[in-house]
Amino acid sequence: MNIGILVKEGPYNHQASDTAYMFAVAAIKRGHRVDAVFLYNDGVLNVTKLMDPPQDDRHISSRWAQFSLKHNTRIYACVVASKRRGISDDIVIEGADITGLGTFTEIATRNDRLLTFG
Amino acid sequence: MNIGILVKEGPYNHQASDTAYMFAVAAIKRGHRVDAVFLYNDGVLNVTKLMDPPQDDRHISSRWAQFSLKHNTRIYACVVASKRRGISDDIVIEGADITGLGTFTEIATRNDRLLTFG
Amino acid sequence: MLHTVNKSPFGNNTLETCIRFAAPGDPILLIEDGVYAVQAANRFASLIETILKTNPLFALQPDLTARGISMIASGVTTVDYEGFVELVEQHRVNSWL
Amino acid sequence: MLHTVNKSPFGNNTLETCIRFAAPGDPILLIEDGVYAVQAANRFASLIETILKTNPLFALQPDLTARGISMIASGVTTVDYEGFVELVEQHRVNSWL
Amino acid sequence: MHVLRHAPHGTIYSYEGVEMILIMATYEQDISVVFIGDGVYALKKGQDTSAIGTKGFAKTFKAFDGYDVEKLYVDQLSLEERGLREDDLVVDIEVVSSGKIGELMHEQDVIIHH
Amino acid sequence: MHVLRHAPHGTIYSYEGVEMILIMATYEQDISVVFIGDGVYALKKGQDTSAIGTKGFAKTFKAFDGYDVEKLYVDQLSLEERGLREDDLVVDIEVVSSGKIGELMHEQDVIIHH
Repeated sequence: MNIGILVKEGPYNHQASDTAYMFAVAAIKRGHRVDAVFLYNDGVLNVTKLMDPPQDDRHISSRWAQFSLKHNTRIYACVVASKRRGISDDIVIEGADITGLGTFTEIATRNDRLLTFG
Repeated sequence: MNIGILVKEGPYNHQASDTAYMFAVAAIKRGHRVDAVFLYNDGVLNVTKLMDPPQDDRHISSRWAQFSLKHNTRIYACVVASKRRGISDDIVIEGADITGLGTFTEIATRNDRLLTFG
Repeated sequence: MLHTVNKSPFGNNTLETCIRFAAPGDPILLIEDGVYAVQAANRFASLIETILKTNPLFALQPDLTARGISMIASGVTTVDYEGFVELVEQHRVNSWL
Repeated sequence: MLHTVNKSPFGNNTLETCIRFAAPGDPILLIEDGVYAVQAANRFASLIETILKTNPLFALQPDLTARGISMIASGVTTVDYEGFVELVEQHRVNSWL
Repeated sequence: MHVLRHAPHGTIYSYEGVEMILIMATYEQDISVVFIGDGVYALKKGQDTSAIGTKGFAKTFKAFDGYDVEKLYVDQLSLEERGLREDDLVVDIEVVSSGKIGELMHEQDVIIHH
Repeated sequence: MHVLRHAPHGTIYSYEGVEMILIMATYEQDISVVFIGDGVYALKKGQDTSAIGTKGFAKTFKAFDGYDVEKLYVDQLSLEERGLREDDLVVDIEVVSSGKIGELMHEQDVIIHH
């Protein structure tokens, strides 16, 4: 199966990004492809490379960057939502792009499933 | 009266920052002093200077920067909460500082009132 | 002590929780989505009536206007941001989130 | 169609809303704070019983473990993240937030 | 299908939901929009956000027609609980039962809650 | 007074609330902590977050004593609704009525909800 994921809440403050990640890992394990992760609302905050959590905690944006590289999954942040919240190309992790909702429309239509976490 | 304000949610996603701002303006109008605004949880996102909302919308971090300058109100973002969410000195507006919760302890104790918006 | 409530009573139990702990006579100020509680003839009409027997109830007019709420439960007082400040002058604050 | 619910039923009406719109037979999967609904002997015990008459109810084990919930309402099936994926293989998804 | 369930103004979910709907409509998606719970408040007539400083968007619903977003449904019970009637709303919209909305949901490939 | 009202793990409010409490305690503030609603779940025994990848903090409550944070109160009704009893909790804590918590609140200069 091809799977698209939509994340609507920010890192650490909500579990959404963690659940999306765990689900994505399990989907890969079961032989599926995670086509793309699209970030909306505060979800766009998941890809700032400036985040610097305590050492004994997970690093949410690095985790997505590694997942993207390993599984060829593109991470997209909505441009309008990003601009509101101060997410710009300069501070975005490798593997992620800031893009329009047209990209999300394609993700929602071309995949077998779309899951939302928020 | 001396007033301290605590903001616990991020800009645009929640009205908290708008209400805090409107309250602060009204408090000044009634002759009070707004000693400091402390940002916690996603509230720390209120002071990124990278935010770039649509032209016909309010610019939340600039608005706080101007308020800070005009009324000599210091804006503080909690350092641990900021690190988790990718807020660092490099991207913070004029008038705001990233600081520890010790600063908040002082704000909570030295003022006549503490209001929380979240 | 002034209590503020900023969540809609339909999706969230904040108002009901606040009431359970507020002392009789404590003013309660509804702000942001909290003001939906006092729209006339909604599901919370009788709860609002009950609250008013023991506690003065205020709603922030700018938030009512923003939401297009013009008919509100009788007995509820509306205030603007300066009225909010006046309430804060008179009371310490307990902001329920 | 698989419904997921991620909010605690105590603070938030998401589970009740989901049930109102789910078709009989649709599986419902509780995740994150949603799993608090199925802790045995809580206020929602009878609601859970009612749901189970028409809909299979699942709860995500990692979220139960994280929250220290070991006793759950009988009739509820626990799944891990791979079980979550299996449910998604079988059904389109309606994620209630 | 897009489902609006949050009240406007207190949080941005409905507003950014509407932004998403309008963009997706330009890509000629067959879009339906359902208003449930506090989401129905987004449709309330007479909203004026100028005094709270946020951006209003009730007028946007009137533009839906121009974007060919015509399948709008509002949940009857949600209106009733809030003491609202059809003519309290900014657009003509089909008021339907929970059962009908449930049926519509069942036909969808993709459902997004805002 | 700090009031914990959110469930742990689904959102960060209780966790960052506890971080705030511990720091404020080092400044020798006279601190009381009240658990209401879903906030009582933070105290549940046997929590293990390793499988969801987030940071647990239930053990932190055992450290409260060392920081002289000793005035802990849990709302009785909140426990009851959740089918929880005193010995389901990680620390010895005073279970009190809503009325008692209301009285304590009334004595406070500053109340922070998390």
